[in-house]
Order: sequence, then structure tokens, then C-alpha cells
Amino acid sequence: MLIRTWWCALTSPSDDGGALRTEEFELNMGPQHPSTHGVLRMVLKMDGERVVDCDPVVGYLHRSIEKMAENRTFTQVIPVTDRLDYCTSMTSNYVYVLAVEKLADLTPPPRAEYIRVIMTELNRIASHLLWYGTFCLEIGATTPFLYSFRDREKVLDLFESACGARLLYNYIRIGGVGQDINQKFLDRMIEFLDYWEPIIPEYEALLDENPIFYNRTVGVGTVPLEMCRSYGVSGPNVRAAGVAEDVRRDDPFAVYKDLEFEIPTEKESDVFARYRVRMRELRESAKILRQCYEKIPSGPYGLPLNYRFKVPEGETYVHIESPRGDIGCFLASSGGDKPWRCKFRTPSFVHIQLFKKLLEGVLIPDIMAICASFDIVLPETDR
Amino acid sequence: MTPQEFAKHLGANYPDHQFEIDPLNENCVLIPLQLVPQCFELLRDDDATQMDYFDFSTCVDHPPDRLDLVYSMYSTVYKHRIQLKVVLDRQNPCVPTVSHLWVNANWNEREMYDLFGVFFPGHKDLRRLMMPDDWEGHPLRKDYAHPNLVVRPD
Amino acid sequence: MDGNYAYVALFLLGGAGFVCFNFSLASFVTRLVQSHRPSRTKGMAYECGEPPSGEAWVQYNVRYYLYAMLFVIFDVEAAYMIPWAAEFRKLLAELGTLMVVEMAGFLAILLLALVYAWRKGALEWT
Amino acid sequence: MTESVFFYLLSGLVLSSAWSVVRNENLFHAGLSLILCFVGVAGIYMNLDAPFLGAMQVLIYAGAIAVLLLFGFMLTHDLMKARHERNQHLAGILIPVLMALLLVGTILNAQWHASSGQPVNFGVASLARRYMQQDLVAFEMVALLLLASLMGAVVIARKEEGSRE
Amino acid sequence: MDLVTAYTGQDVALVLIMLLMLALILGFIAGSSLILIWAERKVAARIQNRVGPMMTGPRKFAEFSMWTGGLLQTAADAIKLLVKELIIPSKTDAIPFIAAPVLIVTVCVTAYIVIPFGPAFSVSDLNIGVVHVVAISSLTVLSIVMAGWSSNSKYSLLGGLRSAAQMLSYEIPLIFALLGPILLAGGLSMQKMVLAQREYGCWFLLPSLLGFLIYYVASIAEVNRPPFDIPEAESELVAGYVSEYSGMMFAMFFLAEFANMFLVCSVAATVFLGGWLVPFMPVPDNPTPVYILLGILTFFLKTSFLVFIMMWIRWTFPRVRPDHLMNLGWKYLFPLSLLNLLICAGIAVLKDVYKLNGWGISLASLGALAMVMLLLQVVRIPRPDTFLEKA
Amino acid sequence: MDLIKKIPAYVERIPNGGILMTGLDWVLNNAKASSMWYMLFGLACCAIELMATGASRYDFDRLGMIFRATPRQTDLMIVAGTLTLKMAPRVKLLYEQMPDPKYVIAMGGCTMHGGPFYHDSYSVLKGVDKIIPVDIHVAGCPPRPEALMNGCIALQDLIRGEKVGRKRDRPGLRHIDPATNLPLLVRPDTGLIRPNQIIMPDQLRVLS
Amino acid sequence: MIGLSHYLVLSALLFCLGLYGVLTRKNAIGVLMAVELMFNSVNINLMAFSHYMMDTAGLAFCVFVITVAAAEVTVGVALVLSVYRNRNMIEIDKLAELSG
Repeated sequence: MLIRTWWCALTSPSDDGGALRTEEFELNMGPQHPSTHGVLRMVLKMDGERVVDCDPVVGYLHRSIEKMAENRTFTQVIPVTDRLDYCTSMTSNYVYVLAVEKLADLTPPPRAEYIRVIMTELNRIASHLLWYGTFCLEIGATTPFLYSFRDREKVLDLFESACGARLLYNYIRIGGVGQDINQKFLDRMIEFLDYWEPIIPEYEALLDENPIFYNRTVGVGTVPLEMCRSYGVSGPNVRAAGVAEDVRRDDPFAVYKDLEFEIPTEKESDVFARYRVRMRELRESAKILRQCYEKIPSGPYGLPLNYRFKVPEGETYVHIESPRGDIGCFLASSGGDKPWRCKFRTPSFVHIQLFKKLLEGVLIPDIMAICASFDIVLPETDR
Repeated sequence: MTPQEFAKHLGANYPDHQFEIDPLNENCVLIPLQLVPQCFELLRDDDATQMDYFDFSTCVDHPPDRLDLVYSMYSTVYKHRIQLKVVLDRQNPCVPTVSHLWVNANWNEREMYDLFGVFFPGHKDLRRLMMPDDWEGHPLRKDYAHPNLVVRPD
Repeated sequence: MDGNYAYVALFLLGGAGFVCFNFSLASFVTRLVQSHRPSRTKGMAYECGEPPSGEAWVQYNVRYYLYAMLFVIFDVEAAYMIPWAAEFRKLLAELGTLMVVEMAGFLAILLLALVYAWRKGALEWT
Repeated sequence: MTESVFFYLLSGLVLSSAWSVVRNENLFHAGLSLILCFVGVAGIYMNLDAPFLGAMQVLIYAGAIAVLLLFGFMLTHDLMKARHERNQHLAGILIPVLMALLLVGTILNAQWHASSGQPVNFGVASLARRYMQQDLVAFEMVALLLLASLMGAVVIARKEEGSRE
Repeated sequence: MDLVTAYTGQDVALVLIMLLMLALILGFIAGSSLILIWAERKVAARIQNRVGPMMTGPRKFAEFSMWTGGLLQTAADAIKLLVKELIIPSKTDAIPFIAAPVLIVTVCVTAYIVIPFGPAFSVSDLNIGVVHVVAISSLTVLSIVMAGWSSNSKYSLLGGLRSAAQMLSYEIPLIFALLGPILLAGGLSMQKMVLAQREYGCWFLLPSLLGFLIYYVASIAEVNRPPFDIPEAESELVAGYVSEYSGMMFAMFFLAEFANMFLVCSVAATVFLGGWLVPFMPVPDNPTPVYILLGILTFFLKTSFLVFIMMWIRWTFPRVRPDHLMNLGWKYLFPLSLLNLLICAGIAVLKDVYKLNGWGISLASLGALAMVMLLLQVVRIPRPDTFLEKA
Repeated sequence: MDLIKKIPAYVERIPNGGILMTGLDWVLNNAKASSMWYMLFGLACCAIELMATGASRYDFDRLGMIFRATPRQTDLMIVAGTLTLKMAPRVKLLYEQMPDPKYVIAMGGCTMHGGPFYHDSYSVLKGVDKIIPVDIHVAGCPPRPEALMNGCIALQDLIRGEKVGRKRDRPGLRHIDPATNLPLLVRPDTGLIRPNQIIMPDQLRVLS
Repeated sequence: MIGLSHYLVLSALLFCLGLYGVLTRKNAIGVLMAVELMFNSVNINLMAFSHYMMDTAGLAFCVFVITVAAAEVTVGVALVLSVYRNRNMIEIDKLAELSG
């Protein structure tokens, strides 16, 4: 009877063409999940281990930074921008300050420009090290995380000696910087670089020659160039697609015109390429820092400005290169001492949109590798 | 291309309309509301402009009656960047979507819908982005009030 | 029955007893120090801070089944190979190379099975 | 005496877990009882001086077949239907009960002559010799059987998979 | 043989001895896990430029050196877990949920019966020794499936299923890798394995080096240690099948992980590294007390070394993706384990038919190894695809 | 069950029972204090400092603190960073999913009172102690790793003062200093301070 | 003392339980489980005879039966899976009704 039943069931024509009835189920990844970089939530539709559909949900860290900027004087906004992207406070300070300076038509003294470049590049190193650590953590390697943090602490020491803070600096000010740096700082910086540059190959050696790492990253999460354009991908992520696009080169701000550096690119545009680009950028930052050490002029480090100075009416948009990509600030002033509207165009906001497309059809472990490889930071997305 | 050239280029394509440089921002061209999707499509696809990269779009609230919508875009071919401004009615802000032209516009428009209450007909997925779904009001408007909002004593 | 095997039974019981003892001890201690405070929200399944959507008991991919199936087949194969391997040296003395040939035939057929599964893509995790 | 103690304990375990296998409304629990039953049967083999067979019972039945069945259950179950499912045919109860009476009656009435030959070893040594000598054909057929079943299962399982795309 | 007839009048003593053995093994498992967990944290700390637990335990020790700090850390963890509330979430299937940790520890404890800690120093030297370990350990899968299924949490279920598939896949190479030494030893009993290595004059590591590597990799996968920890991958599935376990129930899983780690390493040490055989020391036929002590020490040293390597691996490699893991198991390790069996058969023939001594066997196995390396160069077993493209 | 809860009270009544209970207190409290497993859970800026605290230079592990990803196995929730209104219900749920005994450290200004986001922010919860009971507040924006560790040590002292069989003294919001009946705050430079000393979110002083 | 008949009775009871399961279970997987019970009872039978008749044939046959059971379950569960995916249920009665 049993066999007959099965036989009948098998041979009789099925009613729906034998579609696979794997039940799709919804899986919440985040807001509290070890590898969603803070409070990103992804609502995943899963078919077993495979993602069918992904809906990134942001806003869990929406702290109304743009609203707060409207109620503070131009100077008071700077600490708020610190919190815009806490991994690279310097760049978010910088982009805002640049926007104000452009509207108010101020030109900082050359020494301040150099200090800004030094701080931005140091912060790029800190941010990339942070990225390297968390990226490794997410693909399951714990130890590189600790190595990168060990060296990141040394960068933070430098910041601390310059402005007294480890993470949120409030250092780049309108018309200059918060405090001057001295020769000792610069010497310590070079000392750090001498120590640290030989370590970069060690970071790479931990991963590069590891077949597990290759298998997990090569060919995973490929973003074709057209897709990059349509989504507005920028920074290391677009450079991994083979385009040497860098605001420092294309639209040079500060003294980047005078500095020699390469724009590292890779062709494949997969997770591995993005990793390679960032590792090579570390070296370029070191190169820039060494040039700054040679070239930094003496002189004043800022302009004397009134605390409640007024900015003429107008609107402007400036953008610079943050470690994550193209960060911009759209600033509108109504002629008072407070911004009328301050909007930040942030790279993470752009990159998170990619996930919906990229995560279709990948396995769960690839979600981690892909998400981590874009170096998203949630406060920047949510603002 | 400079903004002046942009304005001229657009004027050549749409002879019935006026294109001016925004008095507030020398890099910004004012666009009439009626032209919103077509004009953007032209900018993206025209060989002379090729604005293939959508930077961002945002709103500037000017109570009591004006709400400016600013688009910023860039051409990776010609390396020029331009802002475009559309002036909306603050009481009933409504502008056709451009999210089918650049994917990046998708979330930007959702954000504006969320924070400014601008409505984008034609947008596929117009939900709140930042605030919870049951949130009331549009926080970035100048006249927004909320019990949680403590005004800074200055 | 070989008395040694009584150890297996004893250890099975003893291990289970050990864990159960631990559980009851923990249960007692948590009540003693009043850390046993169940509540409705505490009983909710963990899903990254969201209230869980739907049942977790959903039907999964057939992929896992294919691996289990292969495992059964080769596990059974092991059941034949272990006695053979354990007696290899004695059988070698008794039967000579014949037993090697016999096992080679057995293995060849099963390797065919492996190759078949491989070619059919049963070893691919989709 | 230990043999009797173990026998009765194990029989109790086997029969009660088997009862749970056929009666339990939750199929997952039934599967778990099945494993317990398998382990009990393995104990019975040990009691019968065949430890290797017992180990194989645990390895194959409890470790592999039961997992396969549990997987089968997980992959096909539907929560609404899995609970409360049992046919209560009269025949379904009558036939087994009658059969049990018949079998037990026969067994208890029959005269079993235990062989008085010298004790044999039920370990791997005799098994290996049987495979290589007396049961050689069966041994090779087993390989064929396994191959065939694997092919069948792969074909059945993959066919559906293919029809998805 | 019947216990009563064999030990008339001594059955009480016998039962007492058995219970003592049980208590010893349970104590050993608990104690060794406590030490192993502490050691793991210290090793991890050393590898990661940290100091690891320092504040728990006598301050004097912590002041003495990094390696003596935090001795009581795991004890504190254990007591704390005792105090923690046991949560049984409302929608779980309670019976399997509680039974899963019970089963996993029970299985592990039972497998310890046959481990030869020293000459004549195992709980009971069952004559199916190796098979006993393998068969009993195969029940671990069930525990994990039960834990994953009954938790009624998606992360648990995904972890449980993944883990089951992984353990099933790696059990096969594991068994087949053990077949080589079984064949060489000509028996299944663990003590016999050790004695056979004395008879051969060399550890089975040499004749079946391939087997050792396969066994070691497969056993890492079996005990779900990184880089094969996909079932409980922290960054993916939160905590996999233990996501919903708290307090003592979680502690049991934790205990079982480390006890299992010690178990697989001690099996490897016995089967491949000569167990309690002291290197460079002739083994007396009737071991003297000194030799027994030395043997136990040797056994623990060998096992600890293997455990240390496992920890080292854990903190070094990224996690393997499940599909690559399956590829590795089925397409790479399994065929290689058959090859290993072939080599072992050859060595056994050399030993029995050509009466080679230890040196001869070592030489022959090195030769076989060279052949295998050559073979692997010629016949490329398809590796996970992408690596080849890049390389 | 109620009987078990009364055991400590009965034991203390028998002669020398108090010593027994004190010994038990000592063992349990020291175990709890030396093994605080915290939830891997970062909200904002402070999360980076939390990570740094776990990393090589500061090394949480030396206090016996390791992270667990699931709330079921954690004792301590370090609320690191700004808590928004959208996130608040999730944090509350996570807190409730932790098994007792559980502790909370509010790290950074945002978690105390909204920090720099106190004014003009419509979406930030002004103090996590509005939704979950907080044991220790660590000031700073973000607090330095040393400050966080100091906060953890203060929490350890708090735990060591507990008594078996009594509900933990946690009257709603902040932990109360028994000496002054005022809430306790922890700062790295001055140690424990009282909140009537005004704490400015220290990054907010601007150039004038 | 435990004799052959004890084992035989155990095996008979186990067999009948299996039969009961096969006849009453609706779910195909449940039926498979019951079939496994019957296999086991046969194995106990074989092993008991083997033990009391001092012959290793029963032992060898037990292993063969285990093999057959493994093959049966492999194919059986595969069939159940495929039936399930075609019909989204595996209740034997209804399947028989459907196929007429």
C-alpha cells in the first residue's frame, strides 16, 4: 500500500509544475547584531541559507544633527559634526568648516592647511585600521582586529597630544585649527610612521596568503562600474572598480595640489579589491604625511574670529574625500550667525542602498563580507 | 561646463522656459517645476552634459510659503558638477520622482519625504526612512515642534 | 556480556546525572538568590532586538538532506571497512592478496557512488 | 544476573520509547524517542555479546539514519499538520494486537534448543572473515545496493531542484 | 561473562570502583575544561598582544607574571553561570531544549571511557575502542539538531542545521582517516593502538601523516572550533544553536566544547602520536611505576600540544564559508583519506611480509609521502574554484 | 518556591548562620563581579571606545569581561552611545531578554541625559534610565577606555556589596549613594562624584 | 536467566508496535520511523538466534539488514521530500485519494 501510494503520488501529474516549496522566511539581522556595524537592520527574506531579498532599514541612529546645526552658531556646529562620523571626525569637521569658509570667503593660513591635511590623513589611517579590524572580525578572524587596534591607539595618541581628545576632536575650526602643533608632534608622527609602515605588510600577510580569505572575498560582492555610477558609489569602493576617482585629485582642496600621491585602483570591484585598495591607501597616506612633515611652513594656525560672527546670505556645496568616500556639505546661510540649513551628503548613506541589490542570492557569510567591505558607518547614514 | 553654460544648454532644449542662475548660489540653476523629470533625463542622457552621478538632493525650508528642493549632480565624464533648484509650494510640496533615473535618488527622496513632507509621485517605495513609521510631522521643517525637543537656551 | 560494557551504561547514566544535578543545583541557586524572574518579554525568542516575526519552524532547503544522505551511505560503508581494516593483518596471512582485491571491488563501487554524487552536483552547497 | 537486569531495563527502554515513536503526537519528539529506542537496541546487542554491532547500531542508526529522518521531518513538516495526526482505524489496532498475541504465544510454546557448540566471537574478527569468505557475494552486492540507493536518492532529490530554475 | 559469577563477593567493591572511575572522569572533565578555558584565554591574549584575565585569583600570582594571573577566572565564570537565571523561552519545545545539553555532555563523558591515559590506565579498555569513540561522538549531532530545532529561534535553527550538515560531512573523513592506524595496529582497542606503535618502532604519525592531518582538520570541524565554527559563527548567526541558552545550560555546552576538544586531541595523540609511549625510552613489558607516571605525563604533554595547536589555529584563521567547508570535506579530505588507507595497507604489508623495522617503515612512509605529494601535483583535486583563478 | 526564597532569612536566624550567608555572599558576589560578560552591542561613538577597551592596550579581558553576542548569556549591558527613540524599544527588549542578575552601564553623555543631543534634538532619548534601570553612569563624550574600566570596577564594588536573597537595591533610576542619598556618577579624573557638581558634556565647550 | 525466548518476545512486541505505527501514522515520515522499528525487531531476532545458536551468520545478517535499512531510508526520505514538494503534504491517506 505504501509503495503504491508513493508511486501514485510520484507518477500522477503534479498540480503546480513541481515548484520547489522551500518556505521563505524573514530574518531580522540587526539592529543589535555583532556584524551590522552599529545599528543597521536588515530585513532578509531567506531561502534556507540564501538571501532572496534584503531591505536595509536605517534610522536607528538618526540623531537630528541637521536640525541641531540650525540652532547653533557657526562655530558651535563643529562639535556636532564630530559625531557625524565618529571614525573620522576630522574629515567631517573639515568639510563643514570648508563650507563655512567658502560662504564667508575666508582663507586659512597655509600652516593651518597643512595641519588639516596631516590630521585628515592621520584620521584616514585610524579609520582604515578600524575598518581592517572590523572587517576581519566579520569574516571570522579575531586576531587582526587586535593588531589593528594596537596600532590605531598610537594614532589616537598623536591626536590626543594635538587636541586632547581620542575620538571626537573638534579640532579643525573655522579659519584654522584648534591648537597649533609643535615640532615634537611632527617628530612623533614620523616616529610612528617609521614604526608602522613596516607593519602594513604584516597586516596583509595575515590575510593575503590565506586561501580561506581568498575564497571568501574574491568574486564576492562584485559591483560593476555602471552600478557604481547609478548608485553614486565613491571613495575606495569606486576605486576598487578601476576608476581613479578621488576628490583630493579631481577637486583638490587645501594643499593636496602640492602633494605627490598615487590613487590606488583595482579592477575586480569585489570584496578583495576593496580590501586591497584600502591597504594601499594606507601607504599613500603615510607618503602624504611624510611630505607634509617636510613642507609644513611656520606661521599662524588660524584666523582671529568673533565667536558669533555672521556669514553672508547664500548657499554652497563643498565636498572632500573622507576615508569612506565623497563626503559633502551643503550649507545655506540666511545672513545670521547660525546656518539656515546644513545638509551632509555622506558616502555610507549611498553605499547602504547597494545592499538591496548586492545581497540578492548570496549566502549568509557573504552578507558579512560584503557589508563590511563597504566600510559603512551608521551615524553618517542616519545623521 | 559652467552653470551659465548649463542654463544656456537647457534653454536651448526647452525654449518655452526660463533658466536662471540662483542668486543665492552661483553654481545652481533654477528649474521650473513642470520640467522636473524630463529635464533631468536630458541632463543625464545628453552627450554634452552626461550627468551620470547623482550626488544628493535636499530641501531648504523657507517659511511661510517657499520650500526649495536642491539637486546636486556630477558628470564623471566631463568632471563638472551642478546644483539644480526647484521651488515648491510649502503647503503642498509635490514633485515628480527622479529615482528611476538614478538609484541614489531613491533614498534621498525617501529622506525628504520623511523629514520635509515632500511628496514624490511615481516613487516606488515612498516610506519613512529615518523616523519610525508611526512618527507624526516632518522634523526638519522650521516650524516643527515636538515634546522631545528642548530648545537651547541661548 | 562483557563486564567492561557495563561502564558504557554507567557513564551514560552518570553523565546525564551529572548534568541534571547541575541543572537542579542551578535552579535551586537561582531561586535562592532570587534571580529567577520570568516574564513575558524575557520569554520572547531572540531576534536581534526585534520582536520575532513568525515562527522559526519553517521548512528549509533540501540541501542539508543531500549531505545527510551521503553521510548515511558512507557511514554504512565504514561499517564494512572497519572490520576489514582491523583484521587486515591477520587476513593477509590467511587469505593473501585476495582480500585486498575483494575490498578494492567494494571500494570501487562506492567510489563510483562518490563520483556520481560529485558529477550530479550533490556535493555543491547552493 | 547483570544480564537479566540489563535485559529488563533495556527492554523497558526500547518498548516504552517505541510506544512513544508510534503514539507521540509531536513528530519531532517521536523522532527523538526513536533514537532512544535505537540506543536501547544497541544495548541489547551488547548484552548479546556483540559490542561491535552495538557500536554500528549507534553509529548508523542513531547517528545517521535518525538524523536523516529528523531532517526529513524538518524539511517537510508543516506545523499545522504535524500535530494531532493519527489514523484511528480499527484495523490499525486489531492487527498488531492479534499478531502480538499470536507471536508471543508461539514463542512461549516453542521449544528452543540452544546450541551447545563452543562459544564464538561476535567481534570484528568473525565479521571480517564472513565478508571475505562466506558472504562475499552479499558483501559486494551491498556496495551495489548502496550505489543504487544513492543514485536513486540523488536523482529524486535533484530532479525537483532542477525544476525550480 | 556475568559480573556476579565472575566477582562473587566482590561485586560491591566492583561497583564502588566503577563509581569511583565515573567520579574521576567527571572531575577530570570539569577540571580540565576549567583549565583549558583559562588557557585558551591566556593563549589568545598572548597571540593578540593582551594579557588576558588577571584580576581573578590571588593578586600575588598576577603580579608574578602574565601567565599566572587570573587563575580562578573560569571558576568565577562557572559560579556566576550557576547563579544566572535559566531561561526557557516561551515558544520553545521544552523537552529537547533541556535534553540537548544533557545529551552533549553525556556523550562526551561516555567517550572518555576508552582513552588510555597511561599504561593500563584507562577506565575500561573496550575491545572496540576507536569505534566506541566514533560511534558515541556521532550522537553529538543529535544534540545540536535538538538544540537548534527546539529553540524556535531562526538563528538557532540555521546554526543547528548548518552544524548538523557540517558534522555529518566531517565524520566520514574522520572515520576513514582512523582506518589507516586501525589497519596498521590490527585491532580497535586503544591500548592496542599504543602497543602496536611500540611494535612498529615508530609512531603512526609517520605511516599515516596524511591520515593525521585529515583527522586533525576533521576533528576541528567536529568540535565546531574556528575556523570551522560556522554553526556558532559569532558574526553571522549571533551564537548559532546556543543563541537561546542561558546560565547553566549554556555552561554545559561550553563545557562540552572544551571536553570534546580534549577528547579529540587525546584520541589523536593516542592513535597517531604514540599515546603514553615515552619517546627515546624502551618500554618495559611490565611497566614500572616510574614509567607509568612518565607515560601519563607524556600523554598529557602530547595532548596539550595538540590542544595548543588547535587554539593557535583558532586565533589565526578567518572563518570558512559553509560551501567551501563542504567542498573541503567531501572532495578533498575524503578521497585523500582513502589514499591514506592505501598507504597504510602498503606499510602493513611491508611490516608483516617483509619484516621491516621502525627505521625501514619510517623511510618507506616518507617515500610514500613523497609519492603523494607528487601525485597531488599531477592530479589536481579541484579546489574551491576562485582560489585557482586568482592564483 | 516561596520557601526557597525564605531560606536565607531562616539561615541567618540559626546561630552563626550569618557567617554562612556572608561566606556565600562573598563567593557569589566575587564570582559575579569577576565574570561580567557584556553584550556586544554598540550604538554610536562610544561603541568605538568600547571596542578599543576590549582591544590590546586596555584589554577588558583582564577584568574577566568578554563579549557575548546574544543577550541570553550576558550579565552586563553597556549602553554605548546615543539612544534614539526608534532604537529605544529594541534596547528595552534586549535588556529584558537578559537573564537575571543583570546590570547596566550607561556609557557616555548621551546615555545619561542626551549629552550633546539634549538640546534641539527631536529623536534622541534623553537618558537611558528612562527605559531601563542603570547601575553606573560613565561620563564623557565619549568616555576614555580608562573611564569605562573605572566604571566597570565601580560596578564590581557595587556587586560585591549585594546580599543573597534580597532584591537588589535599584530604586528605579540612578544608583543611589548610601552616604548622601544622591545618584552616583563616575568620572575618570575625580573618581566618584555627585551630580550636584555640574558636568558639562566636555566636548561642547567651543572656541570663543 | 534470560533465554532466547525473552529476546524473541521483545522482538515480537517491538515488531507489533512498529506495525501499529505503520498502520496508524498519517505522516509518511512517521511511517518510515515505524518501519525502522520493525527492522530493529528483526535485528534483535537475528542477533538473539545468532547468540544462542553460536553462529556468526546472524551477526553478519544484522549488518546487512542495517545496510538495507539505510538504503531504504535514504530513498524513502528522498521520495517523501519529492512528494512533499509536489503536493505540499505527506499524509498517506490523502495522497492515495489524490492519485485515485
